[in-house]
Order: sequence, then structure tokens, then C-alpha cells
Amino acid sequence: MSDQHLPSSPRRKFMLGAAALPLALAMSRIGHAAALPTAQVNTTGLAVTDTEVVVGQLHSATGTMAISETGSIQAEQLAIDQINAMGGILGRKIRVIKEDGASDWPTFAEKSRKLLVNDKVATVFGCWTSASRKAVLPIFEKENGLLYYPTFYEGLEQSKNVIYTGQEATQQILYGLDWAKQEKSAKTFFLIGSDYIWPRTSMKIARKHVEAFQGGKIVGEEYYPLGHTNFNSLINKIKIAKPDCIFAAVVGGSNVAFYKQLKAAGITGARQFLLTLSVTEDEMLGVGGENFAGFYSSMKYFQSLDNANNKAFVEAFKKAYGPKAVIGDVTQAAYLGPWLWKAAVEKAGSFDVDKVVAASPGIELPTAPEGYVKIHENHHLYSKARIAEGQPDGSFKVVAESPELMVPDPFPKGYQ
Amino acid sequence: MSNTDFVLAVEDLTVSFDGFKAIDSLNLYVDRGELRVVIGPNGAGKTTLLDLICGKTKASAGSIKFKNQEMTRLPEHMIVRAGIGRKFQTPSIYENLSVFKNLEVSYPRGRGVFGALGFKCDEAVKAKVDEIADMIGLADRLELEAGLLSHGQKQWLEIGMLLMQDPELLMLDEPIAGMSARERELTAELLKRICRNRSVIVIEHDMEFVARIAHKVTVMHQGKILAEGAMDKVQSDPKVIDVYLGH
Amino acid sequence: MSFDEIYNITLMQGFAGLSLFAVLLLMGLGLAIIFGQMGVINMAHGEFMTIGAYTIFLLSSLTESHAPGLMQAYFPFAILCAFIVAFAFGWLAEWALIRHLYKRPLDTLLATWGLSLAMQQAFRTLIGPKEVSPTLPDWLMGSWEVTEGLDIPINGMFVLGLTVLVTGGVLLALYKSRWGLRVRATVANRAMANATGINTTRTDRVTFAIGCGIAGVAGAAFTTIGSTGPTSGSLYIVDAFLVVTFGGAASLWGTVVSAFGIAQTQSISEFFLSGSMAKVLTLLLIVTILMLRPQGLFASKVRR
Amino acid sequence: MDAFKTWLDRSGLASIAILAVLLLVVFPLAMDSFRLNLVGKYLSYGFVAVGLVMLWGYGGVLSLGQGVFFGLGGYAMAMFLKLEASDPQSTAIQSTPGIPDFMDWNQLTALPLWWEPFNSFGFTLFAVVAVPVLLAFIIGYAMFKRRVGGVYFAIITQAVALILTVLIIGQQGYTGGVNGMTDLRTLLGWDIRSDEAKTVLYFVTAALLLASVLLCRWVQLSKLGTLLLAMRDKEDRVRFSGYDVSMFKVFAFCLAAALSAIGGAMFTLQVGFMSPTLIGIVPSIEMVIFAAVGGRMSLVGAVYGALLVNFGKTYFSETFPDLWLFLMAALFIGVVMAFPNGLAGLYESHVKPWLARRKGAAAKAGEPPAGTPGEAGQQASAPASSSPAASHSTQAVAADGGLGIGTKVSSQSA
Repeated sequence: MSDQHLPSSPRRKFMLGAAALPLALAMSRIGHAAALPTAQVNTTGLAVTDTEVVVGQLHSATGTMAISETGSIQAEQLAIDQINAMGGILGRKIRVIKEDGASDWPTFAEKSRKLLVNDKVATVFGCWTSASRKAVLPIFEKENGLLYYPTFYEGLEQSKNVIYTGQEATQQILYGLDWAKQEKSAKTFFLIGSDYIWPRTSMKIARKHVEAFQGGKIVGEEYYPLGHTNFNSLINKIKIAKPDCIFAAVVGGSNVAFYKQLKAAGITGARQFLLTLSVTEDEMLGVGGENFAGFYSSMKYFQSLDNANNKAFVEAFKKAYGPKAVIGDVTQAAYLGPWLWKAAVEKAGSFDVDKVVAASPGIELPTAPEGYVKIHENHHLYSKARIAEGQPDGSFKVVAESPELMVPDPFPKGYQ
Repeated sequence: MSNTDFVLAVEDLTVSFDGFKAIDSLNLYVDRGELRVVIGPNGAGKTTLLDLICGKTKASAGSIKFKNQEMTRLPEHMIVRAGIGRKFQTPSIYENLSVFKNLEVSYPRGRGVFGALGFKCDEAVKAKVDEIADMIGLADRLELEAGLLSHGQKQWLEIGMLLMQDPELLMLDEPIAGMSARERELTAELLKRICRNRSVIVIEHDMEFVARIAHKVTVMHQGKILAEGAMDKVQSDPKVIDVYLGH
Repeated sequence: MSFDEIYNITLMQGFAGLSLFAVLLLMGLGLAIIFGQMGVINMAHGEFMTIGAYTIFLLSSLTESHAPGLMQAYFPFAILCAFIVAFAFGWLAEWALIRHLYKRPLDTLLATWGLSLAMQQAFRTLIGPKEVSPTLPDWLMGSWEVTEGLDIPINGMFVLGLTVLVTGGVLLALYKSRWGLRVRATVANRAMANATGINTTRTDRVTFAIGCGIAGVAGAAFTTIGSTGPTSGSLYIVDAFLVVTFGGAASLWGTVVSAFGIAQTQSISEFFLSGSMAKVLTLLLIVTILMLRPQGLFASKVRR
Repeated sequence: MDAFKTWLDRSGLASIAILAVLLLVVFPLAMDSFRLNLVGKYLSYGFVAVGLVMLWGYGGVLSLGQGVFFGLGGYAMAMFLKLEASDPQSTAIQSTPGIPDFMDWNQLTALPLWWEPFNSFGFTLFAVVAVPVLLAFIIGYAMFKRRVGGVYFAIITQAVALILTVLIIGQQGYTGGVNGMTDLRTLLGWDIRSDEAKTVLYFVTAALLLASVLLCRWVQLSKLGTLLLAMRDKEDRVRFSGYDVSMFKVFAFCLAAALSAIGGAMFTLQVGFMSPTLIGIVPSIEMVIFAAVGGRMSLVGAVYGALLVNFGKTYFSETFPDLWLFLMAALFIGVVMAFPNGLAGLYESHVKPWLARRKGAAAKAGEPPAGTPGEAGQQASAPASSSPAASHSTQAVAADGGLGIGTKVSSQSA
């Protein structure tokens, strides 16, 4: 995919979107580079030359997580290509070094060290699972690198060296639960998750919110091992508990099995209200629209979002990766990474990690496909929460949107 | 069961494989210093008998007493340590090790894990190896890789490995199979020397050889003892003749 | 809770156990044949299942785009194709790899492991790294509502029926057909079988290919209840191994009993405990029994 | 005899010495701190491979659960480091300061009792080895006493690996779950994340590994080593020579477990975290492949195998991101099919005869023709005599190795 194939309209929009930057600077690249010599924009020995800046991309292209991470790889690449087509950052083209984390946490650690220590990359876009992020985090902190992390996650973390472009748990959960109470009159909830930190933390927050703030009741809470494929016993327990709402955070291969078996047991959207934190358009490919129709998903982004930014983004994405390509929440969040970094670098006038980090809080991106985002002091994004209903053709219909931007709160008081 | 002076007292021994009784209420007594030969047609249960005595096969019923000590419940290595040595039908030696190593490994010291770790090949071991090598006629072959020995030499080596342990009862399954006439003669000599201070049970088909070495002969048939006694007496037993000719 | 509800839940829970039994048996069967009859550990078993699943996906896509009218009918035909495709790849794998390693059974394990890596990457390259979802005929979806509140999953019944069919077919073939006779003769005494004119090389190849073919059928059937992706096979392989190990490897009967035991233990404990605890409990039980009876439930009785 | 033995000794030691020079001198000089740390990580897998040589190559028993012991050793070390990293000051943000972060996330309010001993470094060092060895003893005793071996043993160890993974992931309040134990910082106040620390840890790892190789070599040369080999080929003969065969296998299993555990502990120290992905079936099989590539009969080969496969993995995945899995698969299959004795076998069957031929050609004149007709014995006793005849013996050995028996190859290479 090369820059000249890009449709002109998104390019113009993104140029506008790089808000702080005067148009003239972007157009006269050489003048810009001369105006900002490498010695000035790079004082810490990063891989930045007069014409080029090197960044790293660290996802699983192989192994079990490749299913999920492929979308992020594509979106980041798209954003970088678009930025390069606009003339790059501070007059320098972005060159990407791709590393394969291979769904293996020690490999993530090894590759992140390689990117930071050997390749001296200016920033890294990468990771998907919490485990991979936890594995690389000490390395980013030690080597003072910068990571843009795209996945919605459990929170309970805030690092100088990470910008979290997905939702932390409260942003994703609280609005959804309130909506469930108001619109669906849900009073009893059955919580189901895969057995690891993200679902457990999410469910802990959900339980607190339902019990302490909504006066609702949790009638069941269950966790199943990752990769579990048989949910018939669980489904019977749900049938006994008869919850108003099934609140689910099942991931990976289990996800598909869960929805196929729900459908087979007669639990469909028509008969039961289900709200999930873990089904995006990507998961829908495997689950199949017919198995999820009528269920609801709580995310900050859906491919069907109706705004100009998103239309341009979807068009560019499909142009690059084929008409059948789909965009899930994390894919969009990954797409934000390079743009947020660009904005911060340009605001800082430097590639130095410390300066970029210092410039980051307050960075706005009005061109984001999800609408508008802004980086909070705590390195998470202000963003809106949305609820969408699964359609039989595998798409989502957005049915609700939080009126205000949700403030990121990775260490929520009262939910610990 | 009774206390006896016998080295080996097998009483009412029975083993069945899926209902087939390979050994059927068998009684057998072996004296100290005796060389007993067990003969019988194929499938009579001779090898199974040795398997039972050395613990390779577990008995369904009955008792095996060695020096008045019950053996049927002991694991194989304890039976060996009690003083019963067993040579297999096909020579079973460590083909990749030298003759010396083969004998050394069989020396009854350092049999535990840590004993084996700390085992030193001292003068006593070497002396014993030399003594046995001399006895089995392999004194000039000590450095040879055992796999390169002739078939007869392998048989002797295995006997030698058993002798390293000074067993009080030695059981040999067809020790002269595949040997030349000259080797058979030497083996007969060897056996005679061996049983001077221990008991020996030999399974053999070659009647000439049996006549040469046996003190006493036991004839087995279908898991039972058909006849027992001196060679000439057994040979003239009509039941024995019937079994051998009938098959 | 009313009596009716308890009655319904009990029935549905009983069926849950049965359908898990069917799943476990179907995934273990191919492995058990290859392992039990040939002593070969096929670490690529999961990938042969994936081949079956992708066959269904490809055929469903083809049917959808070229002959939408046949959507209701393609599935049984696709399962047959899954068997044939997996059989063919199994045949190929035996010819290229396995036959050179019969004297070194542990090495087959390493070689098939390499094979599974290559197959996973091939799926990723050829079909794509993301999951896919074959369109299933309507009659396979949803539940059969016997009475109000009593839903029996149709896909569960389908898998159960298929398992019975395949298991019956295998047992019949093994004990009644010429092939079965040859296989059993080869297992009992290879040299003798050769001497009596059985082409053991061919017998091995067919046996391995049949094992892979059954894996393909399993994979195909599981598209109704689980995911289809490059690494889907790895979701099943471990359970499949446990079933075979626990059953005692040498006998198909053992595999059946072990699948039943594990399925019931897991299904019942999942109902009364939390999911993760149930898994741990089941596994601990398996290991404890294996410690006491390491040869598995149904060890072949051999004279040693 | 003595001449032969010293020759054997020396031959083993020579290759270990070359390895030592490579690890302690060449690598540190040739590599930057980043690559050296990577090698250090690979070497921690080397422990497992060395253990497998003893268990699989010598003992004839293949375990597919070595990741279990690697993991237990690693977790024991990680628990100590995690406690040290979780002092009340650095965890002040938690609801319960002073306990590891993942416990706090899982609503634990006090350190579980069984974690307490891991506050002591001495106990931790003891536990690193003792816990895995105890588990290996229990499993080994139960299995080997009942004469379970071969393929079946392999599968059962695999099941154990699976169970431990599920347990650790399921009990995340106590173990950190899928994420494992991360963010380990200091060892007795010494920052293990600094470059100097990593270099020191590399040398410690390399030295420990060399010590392990020497230890194993010593075991191989003892009567126990001879017995292990003997058992592998003629188990009944060993049993009926009065040895409790099962206990020797248990010993080999425990030895391999202890080595794996040390490797795991060194891994934790060098990489800075421990996670269940290192315990399961996949890493366990990979570790077997390290040993297979290096040569299952050769201790030094196993170390080279671990290095080579991991270098290959790193290099291929950096250079051919789309193809690397195919290349790795080809490597595994190729080694198993074509070189069952791995690199060491290749060396024994091709390089060594070639060297010997070159040497032999020079010294040929004046030597009597080796191997008198009908007496193959002359050949086999050759290793005891001087070098020219050695070419004959190695050829005999090579043929043997090619058949996959390879015992002789083994007893000569460390």
C-alpha cells in the first residue's frame, strides 16, 4: 500500500487534524528538517536522521494471539503510511521495524529490548494482551522507551512510558451497566469471564457498581480457563439463575464456543439480554453474526459509527486490506497510536521520549475515527462509551452513546 | 510351609495367563551344591519356571523358598541380592561395553544409586574380574567390546557376569545353544567347576550334554513335573519316552 | 424452583455431559487409533482437525456463492470431504515422515510437532490469521424445545450422533473388515504379519490416514460448537491426549470409557463448582488415578 | 584400560574446555550487553537440554514435562524477588501495601502462609532445587516402579505440564495467573535490571552451566553412567544383576529436574519475570528439540543445540518474519529425520573421521594394517591404542550412530 493511492479526502482531514501544526510546515518538508536539525530533535541517541525516524511495532504475527493482533498491525501500518504520505513527522519519514512477539511473553520481552536497546527506536506501537504488556513494561521503564498500547484493559496501571489508547475498565463498564439498568431494566446480573486479570478486574468493578450504586444483584459469577470450549454446564446454571442480564468477558477461542453454544441452548437475543465487553467486529468473524444477533457489546468504537472521520478511515482501511476487512475496537485504538505520537512529537518539537511524554497530556485528536479523543494526565484517553447491537450479518448497530467523554480512571476509588 | 535344608524349595507353584496354567501346582527341591537339569518338550513351562523363581513373572499361587526365605513377594533385584542369578536364553550382555566393563558392572558393590555414583574400581574388583575372566576363558579379551565376541564367548561372559555376584543358586537357560562342539566341552567343564560351591539349575535340550553334567534331571510337561531322578532312570521312564516321542 | 424446572435442568445437564462425552471421544478417537495401533504420537492431530474445519469453511463459502440453494444440504457432504481431505494429508504425512521413524516412536513425536508448526503457519499464510465462521445450515442451529424450559441443543445431538456413527464404524472396521484384521495382526506381531503376506507398510499408511481422517471429521463437526482459526486445533489437542492417556492407549474401549468418565466428572463438577476449579479438580483426579494406575484404565494385558 | 579411561576423560574435558572458552571469553568479547543477555537466556534453556541428555540420551526416558521443573525453579526464584520488590513503600498505592501487586488485585489482604518462607534467600535457593526434585521423585517413583516408560511416560509428563499450567493460571491470586510474576527488580538490594548486573548474571549462568556439564560428565563416567546406558539397551540384564532399575531412572529424572530448575531460576534472574507460558507443553517440547538438535547423547552438544535453535529463532524471526515458522519446522523435522544424533552425531560421523583420516594419512607409514581377518576385536580395542587406528573405530561407531543406537558415540563425547 503506498501513499499515492490514498484518497485525497482523508488526507486533507488528517492534515487538519494535526491541529497544532501550521500547514506550511508540513508542506515544506526539507525546510522543516533544516529548521529542526537532528541534533536538536534527538538528544538521547534515538534512531533519527535528517530524513528518517525509526519506530518499532511489536505484535504477535504468529501463535494464538495472531488472530486478534493482526488488525492492530494493519491499522498502525495504515496510520504510519498516511503520516508518511503527508510528509512524515518533523520532516522525517517513519520507518517501521516489525518484530513478532509470537504470542509468547518472554519473546515480547526479548524483542522489546531489541527494539529499544539495539534499534534505538523512537517509540513502539505494540502489545495486545495484558500479559505481554506486563512482560515488556519493566523494560520500557528501564530503557526509558515509549509504548502505545491499543487494547481495552483492566486498568490498575499507569506508567510514564506507556500511552494507553484503549479504554480502561471503568470507561468500558460503567456506562454499559447504567444503560442496562435504564434501558433494559436489568436488576440481576450473571457475570462470566475467562480466567485472567482483565475479566476478573472488570467483573470486580461491575459487581461493585451493580451492588453499591445501582441496588442490583449479582446472581452468579463464573470464570473459565482460557481456551475452554464447553459451556453447556454454565448455560444450565444461567438457566437456573434467570438473570436479567448476562454480562460476559470471554475471550479467544472460548468466545466462539460460548456464543455458538448459547444459541444452541436456545438463549438468543430475542429471549435474553446479554452485554459483553469482548466482542468486536474481529471476534464477530469467528463467532458468526447469526450466533450474536440481538446481543449487545460495550466498546468505544464500532465500524458502523456514523461520522465523517470514521467513513474516511473505513474507506482507507478497506482500500488497503480488501473489502472484506473489518475494523474492531482495538484496531481503531491501534490506529490512534501513530497519530497521537505525531501530535505529541510536533508539540514537543523533539523525538526525545521525556519531551514527548511531557507534551502528551492534553493532546487532542479531533480526527479520530471514534470522534474525538484527548490524552489525560494519567496517559489514558478521554473517550466516549458506546453500546451496539449485533446484527445477523455480523455488523453492529450503535444503539447508545455516552453523552460526555468518559474520564479515564485506572485506579477507581470505591471499586478496589 | 515347611522349613527345609534345601537351597530352593518350590511348593504348589501355579501361574496362569488368562486361564491357561503355564505352571500347575509344581513342587521342586534343589540341594546345596547340586547341578539340576530341567528338560522337557517345548512349552512345558521350563523358562516360565525360571521366570517365576527370579521374579520376572509373579506367581498366582504357591511358594518359592530360597534358603527358607520366601521369594514370591520380593522384587527382582532383591531376589538377585538374596543370591539367585539368572542367565537368559539369548545372551544378554552389554554389547557396547568392554568385557572388563561388563564384568565390573556386575560386581555386587555400589548397587544403590549413590553407591553407584561413588563406586571405585579398586584392587578387589580388579582381582575378582581377573579371577572370573580366567574361569570363563576370556582373560585375554578383557578390553574387547563385548558385541564383538563370538556367540559362545558371549554366553560365557554372561555366566561370568553372574559369577561376579557369587550367587548361591545359578539358573542357566540353554547355556550351550549355538555353541560348537569344542565350546560345549569347555562349557561342561565350566559348569562342573561352578557347582562346586553353589547350586545350579540348567535348562537344556541336548541330551548328551545333559548326561554329562547333570546330577539329577527333572522332566517337565504341561506345567507339571513328569519325572525326576538320575539321568539313566529318567531316560528309561515310559512316561518320558511317551512325551518325547508322542510330540 | 419448581419440580418441573429441576427436572428440566437435570435432563439438560445430563445431555451436557453426554455431548461433552461425544466431543471428547470424537477428538480422541483418531489419536487413539494412531497411538494405540501404531505407537505413534501424532502431535499434529489438532492441525488435522483444523484441516477438517477449514474444509467445511471453504465448502460453505463455495456453496454460498455458487449454489445458495444447496445451503441446507451441503453439510453432510462437506463432512465427507473433510474426511477425504484430512485422509489425503495424513497419507502424505505418513509417506513423507512417519514411515521413516517407526523404529523410533519418540522421534515421531518431534517430527509431527514440527509438522504442526508448519501446518499452522500454512493456514495463516493461505487462509489468513483471523478466525472464520462457516455458515451452517439452519437445521443445525438453535435448540429443539421439547417442552417449555427444556432445550436440547441440535448441534450437540448432531455431534453425538456423528460420534456414535464414527465410533461404531471404527469398531466395526477394526473387528470385522480385512483392514481391521490386518491392523490387528500387524499390532500383534509385525514380522509374522509380514511373513503371512500382509503388506504392513500399506496397513500402516492406511491406519495413519484413517486416524487423520477421523480427526478431520472431528474438526468438521466442531465448527458447529467452536472456533475455526489457524490455532483452533491447539484448543483440543491437550484434552484429546488426556482422554487417550487416561484410557490406556492400547484399547479403543479404554478411550470410550475414559472420555465418558472425564466428560461426566467435568460436566458435573462444572455445574456445582466454578469453571476453573472444575478443570483443576478433573485434572487432579486424572493425575491421581494415573499415579496409582499409570498404565491407564484399560492397559493391555501382556505377558512380560 | 587406564590409558583408555584417561583418554576418554580427556576427550570429554577437551570439548567442555572449548565450550568454556566460547562462553566465558569469546561471547563476552564479541557481543554487546544486549546480545550477551540473550545468550544468557538461551543458556538457561541449556540447563534443561543438558538434563535431557542425562534423562533421555542416557536414561532412555523422554520427559515432555521439563518445563514443569524449569517453571518451578523459576517461580521459586520469582517469588523471592517479587516479595523483595513489594515492600510497603513501593506498593503504597495498593489497598494492602506490602504484598505483591497481583495479590492486591485479587482481593487478597495478607500474604498467604506458604509464601512466607520465600522471604528468606537461603530457603529460596533450597526450594529452587528441592521442590522440583521432590515432584520429580514422586512422579518418577510412581511411574518407574510400575515400569511405565517410553511414549506413555512422555504423555503423562505432558499431562503434568498441562495441569500445572492450569493450576497456576487458575490460582492467580497466589501465582499471578497468566501474566506471571512480573516487574522483578532487585536481588538482595542489587538491581538486576542494570547492564552490569546482566553481565554478571551471564557469567554466573555460564559458570553454573559449565559446572552442570562437568557434574553430568562425572555421572556419565561413574558406574551409574555405565548402568544408565546398560539399562537403556538391556534393562532386564541390569535388573537381574541385582540393581533396582527404577531407582536409577528416578535418579536421572531428579537430576534432570534439578538442572531444569536451576535453569529456570537463572532465567527469572536474567529476564526479570516468570510466566506460565514457560511451563506448558509447548516450551517443554521445544526444550526436547534443543537437546535433539544438539545431540541427545552429548552434553556439550545439548548446549550448542539450545544456542543454535534460539539463535535461529531470533535470527529467522527478525529476518524472515513471515517464513520463520516454516524454517523452524524444517529444522526440527530435518534434524529428526536426517541426523537423529544431532550436531554431535554429525560431528562424530563426518567431521571426526575426516580429521582422523587427514591425521591418519600422515602417520600411516610403518603402522601394521589394522584389523586382522575375522577378528573385529582389533578395531574395537583401537581407542586404547594410538591415534592412527582410531579412524577405524570411529567409522564403526559412525555406522552404529546412523542406525540410531549411538551408544558408542555417546560414551566418547561429553
